[in-house]
Amino acid sequence: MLRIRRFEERCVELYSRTAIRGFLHLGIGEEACAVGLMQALTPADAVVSTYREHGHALARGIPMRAVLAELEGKLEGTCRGRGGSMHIFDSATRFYGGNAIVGGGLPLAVGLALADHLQGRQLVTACFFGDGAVAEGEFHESMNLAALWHLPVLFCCENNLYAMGTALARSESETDLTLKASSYRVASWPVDGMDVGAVEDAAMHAAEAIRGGAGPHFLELRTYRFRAHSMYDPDRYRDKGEIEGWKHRDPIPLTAARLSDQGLMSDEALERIEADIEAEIDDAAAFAEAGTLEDLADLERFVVSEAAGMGDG
Amino acid sequence: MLRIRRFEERCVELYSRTAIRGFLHLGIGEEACAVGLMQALTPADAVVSTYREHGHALARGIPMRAVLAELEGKLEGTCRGRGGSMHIFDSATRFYGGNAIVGGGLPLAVGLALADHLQGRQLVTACFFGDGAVAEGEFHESMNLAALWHLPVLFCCENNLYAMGTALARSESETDLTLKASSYRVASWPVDGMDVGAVEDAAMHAAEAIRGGAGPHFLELRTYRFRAHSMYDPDRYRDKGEIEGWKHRDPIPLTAARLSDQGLMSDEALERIEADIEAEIDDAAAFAEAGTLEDLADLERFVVSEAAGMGDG
Amino acid sequence: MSTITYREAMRQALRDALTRDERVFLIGEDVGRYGGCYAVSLGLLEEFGPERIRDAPLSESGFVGAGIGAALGGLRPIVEIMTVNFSLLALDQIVNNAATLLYMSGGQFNVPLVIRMTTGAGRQLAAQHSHSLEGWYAHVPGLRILAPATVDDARGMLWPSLEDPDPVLIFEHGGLYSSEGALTGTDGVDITSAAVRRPGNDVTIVSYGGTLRIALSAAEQLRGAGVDAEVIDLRCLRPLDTATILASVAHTHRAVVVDEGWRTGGLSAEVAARITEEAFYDLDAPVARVCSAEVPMPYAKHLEDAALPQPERVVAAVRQMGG
Amino acid sequence: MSTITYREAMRQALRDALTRDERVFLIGEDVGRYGGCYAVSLGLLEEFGPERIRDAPLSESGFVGAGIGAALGGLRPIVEIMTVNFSLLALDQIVNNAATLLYMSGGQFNVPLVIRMTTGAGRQLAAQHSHSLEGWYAHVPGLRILAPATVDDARGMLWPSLEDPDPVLIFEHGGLYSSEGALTGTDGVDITSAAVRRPGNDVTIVSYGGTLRIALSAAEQLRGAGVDAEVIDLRCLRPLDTATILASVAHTHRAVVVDEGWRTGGLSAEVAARITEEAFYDLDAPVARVCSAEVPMPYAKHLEDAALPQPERVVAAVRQMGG
Ligand SMILES: Cc1ncc(C[n+]2csc(CCOP(=O)(O)OP(=O)(O)O)c2C)c(N)n1
Ligand SMILES: Cc1ncc(C[n+]2csc(CCOP(=O)(O)OP(=O)(O)O)c2C)c(N)n1
Ligand SMILES: [Mg+2]
Ligand SMILES: [Mg+2]
Repeated sequence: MLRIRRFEERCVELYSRTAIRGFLHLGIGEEACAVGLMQALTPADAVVSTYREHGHALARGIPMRAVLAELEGKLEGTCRGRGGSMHIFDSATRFYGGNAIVGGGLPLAVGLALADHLQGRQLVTACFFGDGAVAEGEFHESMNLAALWHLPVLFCCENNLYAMGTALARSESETDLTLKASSYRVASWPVDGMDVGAVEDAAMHAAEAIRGGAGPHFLELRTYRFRAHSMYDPDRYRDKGEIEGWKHRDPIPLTAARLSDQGLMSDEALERIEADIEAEIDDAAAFAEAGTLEDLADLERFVVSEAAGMGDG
Repeated sequence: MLRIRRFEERCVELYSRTAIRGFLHLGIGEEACAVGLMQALTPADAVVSTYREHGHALARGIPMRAVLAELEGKLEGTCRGRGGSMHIFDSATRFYGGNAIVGGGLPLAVGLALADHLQGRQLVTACFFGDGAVAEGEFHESMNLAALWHLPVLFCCENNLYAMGTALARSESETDLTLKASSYRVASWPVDGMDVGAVEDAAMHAAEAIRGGAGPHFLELRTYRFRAHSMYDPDRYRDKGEIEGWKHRDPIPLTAARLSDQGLMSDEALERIEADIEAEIDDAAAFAEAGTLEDLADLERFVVSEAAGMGDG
Repeated sequence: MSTITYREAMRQALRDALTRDERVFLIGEDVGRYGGCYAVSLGLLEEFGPERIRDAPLSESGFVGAGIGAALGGLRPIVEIMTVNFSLLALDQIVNNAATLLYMSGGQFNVPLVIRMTTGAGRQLAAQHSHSLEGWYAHVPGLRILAPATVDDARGMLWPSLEDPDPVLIFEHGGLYSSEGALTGTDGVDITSAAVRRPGNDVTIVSYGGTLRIALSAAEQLRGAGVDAEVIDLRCLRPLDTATILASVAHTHRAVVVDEGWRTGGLSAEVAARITEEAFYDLDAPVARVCSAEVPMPYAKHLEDAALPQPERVVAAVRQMGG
Repeated sequence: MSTITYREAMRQALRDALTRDERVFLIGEDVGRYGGCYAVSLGLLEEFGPERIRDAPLSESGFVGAGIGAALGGLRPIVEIMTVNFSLLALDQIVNNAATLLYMSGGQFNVPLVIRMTTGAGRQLAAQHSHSLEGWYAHVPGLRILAPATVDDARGMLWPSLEDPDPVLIFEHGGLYSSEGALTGTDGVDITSAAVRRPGNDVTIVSYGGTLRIALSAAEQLRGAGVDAEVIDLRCLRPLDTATILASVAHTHRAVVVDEGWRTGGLSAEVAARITEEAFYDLDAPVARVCSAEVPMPYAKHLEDAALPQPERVVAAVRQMGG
């Protein structure tokens, strides 16, 4: 979690230095969701994410160098600089993006799970989305399809209580999202998304059930974003007190305190971890900065597959 | 109900004589839904319907002549022959179609109710749709909007157990549709859609609550269509026994029997009604047949409003 | 050489693909139990079972997106959208995922997906069931758009589409299913080029899908009047085979495009613009367009007929250009 | 004469409309509490309250359809779709209901609705957030499509759009919001015709919305090279004001269309086709098109710049036609 937090903090710096551009959505405050969830997945499982996906990408094991190079639009990035912050993809870890259409990834997850199901693979597709996405028709269609066909999808709703400036209560007539899941006969439970252990336990439990053939599961990860929606957002719609209140539940100090209480981590160890992380980030930043730009002649590459050789346009 | 039944039986004849063309969807077996429901509406209320809407149109009070002329593509039809069977509209009765996109009418109903709400009118918008429409994203979005904004929509789901050839259980993971409605905090209850009295009671109850400001309501009208989905449908997907079973619950003989048991209708009276209906249908058929065709020069009329005078294309 | 309906040709193509490749499956509304809205997949459920002939609930965005995901997951889905009219509900998935994932992922994730749908008007189905929107799809980079107009193409286009590593959309004109033709082969056909369906010298009539019949009928009428028309069937609407069109125009010096879509901003505009860009000095007259009237399609037959391109209107357009 | 941003001009237009007509209300994602994704509606919630500045959940089809229904019910809704990219989710409602109800109902139900949305690329938002799909909407009979390119149009187009009894879509280019200009009036402007933004004699450059700046900048560069370009701003993309374009071409004999949409099947094809159809014998060269590269928009700046129309590409196109 600390690694993700520090990485995103560096992103803010890089954004103000204009090394990163476009939309940048940070998951600061929500790291426990990404980290806890990924514990339950095997390398062969699949992940579908959103535009707020740095944490998911790093926790899934995509090299930080490639992620940062992508954010800086470099050829060495995960997507050769074509995707940017909202579109990180990685075939090695079966990370299917990075989707900037709210709700747009949900049907993909259903299909990935269908492919596993039809090919007899005992895999899980974890699909992240926000509380805002629940209002979209694609949420509804995807929940129903997954449930109807008993597909191995783990729906991971990161409920941070806001969709941009719209609070959940102004977006949903029923704000208990687990009840919604139940209406599709999808097993669901709420999870403290600020507690990495709780997320891990719930994800393990759900993933196991899914692998055992119990069909889709839905986790409502109750969390909060400490920063604005994106770098453009002046964050006028939230009470400062509300934000401060949630900061008492910041998963990083909470986890650090727990580990040190249990005697599992000394101050020294923490310092060492901080130092290691800083070194990794420095290395990634240097790598990204030294990265090259895609040749302009390759602008039209990958509109269609190269194997096809049939061209487009 | 008998009037609707006989009307649609005549439609079948007219279809085989090619006076009616295109898609023709009959509500034979489902008449109690239309008739019962309309009892609860005032003339100022609004109705949004589907492509299976002859019954709704007639029960709402649109003249049979205009409906039949529309089905025959005549200028004297409700829509000058531009709409046909799937698109009956009538401003006099606030009948907003006739929609051939499954689920496409639901957001319209939300908007009509919003207009009433914002203009302080105590009206109800009744919105018909089938069990199949429940799987569409637009159902989900519309239910949420109506509930979130406490709008006066009466959602009338005609659950005839099939969407074309797809049985409800192969279309919904949760087949109790009232539970779905509850997940939006929409008050809902199931109704015997073959019992016109039950439909009327439920509709009255719901409409009253809606007028009183209780927000949207959802009625699951459990019904059945005795005939195929459309004139093109060979009806291969249903068991003949199932159809026969439901025919025992045909709302027309049931109602007739009840009325005669209660001494409210003699055989003679029934015969007279049959004769009156036949006369009305004959008259409508003659009217439609004698109808004229829109002038070809008017093909492009009503693409934009005439008042606008700004043209299109 | 056997005669066969277009519907049966499509069905053979489906059966063949399902037999040849275990990864192929068909998904869509009423493709199974009902046998397909236009009876194309009739009998396939019994043959291949419900896992591979998968009935989907009414949720176009959901099951089209699921098809994309399944393609990413290693399968070769054939998604049937009942008609192009309902494809609007799935357009976001097609444009923002299917067409885009390969590029956006820097070449990592291709989407080997086939989407089939019925298109077109002519059966009095009125405004919401009569669209011809294949021109919209032909606007989108990353998609291949096919329009089989003959039984050979109905039979032969599916397999090469499944072999294409990228998404292919096949538009089947609803008025063609019951048409019959001679099937000359069962192998895959070329899905990259247009075909000259009738050679001629005096004018080029460009058509595709449902308008090929109209073009051929117009050509017959023109023959009676001493005009020898060449008829082109585009077959592949994206990428457009401009070379075949230009070769014809270089020869005839005149062209009419026949398109059932609305005229403004339709595929006909692109074909006309391309011809003009590339063959301006070959042209003896501006390229003409015969399209649908710019109205939501009316139900009444006489109005629908008047709204749709007809052979007579093609003939008139040719005569007007002095061809 | 005051100078004002495009954003502020739109906001004034909204405020004015909300003040003038009680039936007007604004609905969309984050139009209220957040102040609008592009801060256009900032402050309006405080001024007009949550009933008239209505935040909608993420459900584009739902709230656009609700806007259509509200228009049927006697109101004058202004629906904001955050960006054109998300409008695909509402396309069915726009095409099959808003554009169609009047015709389908035989003239009974008009839909007095305004839909506003941001369009265009240029801010490194990548493939799913950079579409220019107004050309698609301009294909649909029954819709009026506007593209304000100046602060006067941003300020003046909304009110006449609300007075139009039929649906009007307003496309605001995201790159324009912070641009400044002199506001010459606050009355409604004409929403039916194109404007000549720079008179000239040697070549006609047709542009609209976000490409007007590019056209004007190209015209400046051309002036240095002794070419006197006339720049047209289409303003209304449907119905197209063909007369203004033709009058210009009759005079200059050459035309380039600059469009941020993809080239194949885009609005540029229609403009080129119309010019050629109507002014074939006036033209000294085929109409040229400068459009976006046919790729999903890449994130990296150098790639995005290369994909988008630039003044230099317009200049090159003009020079190539010997203009
Ligand atoms: C279909 C669609 N509509 C609108 C947007 C603009 N938008 C981007 S993020 C966002 C809020 C999403 O909220 P939520 O799903 O809760 O995710 P969070 O940002 O809180 O992680 C909105 C409205 C979009 N990207 N896609
Ligand atoms: C969006 C959309 N998808 C598919 C269709 C084709 N279609 C027409 S009716 C129908 C079944 C609808 O079933 P249901 O909602 O239960 O209504 P019913 O016909 O039973 O009255 C289908 C699939 C359509 N018209 N619209
Ligand atoms: Mg959120
Ligand atoms: Mg049904």
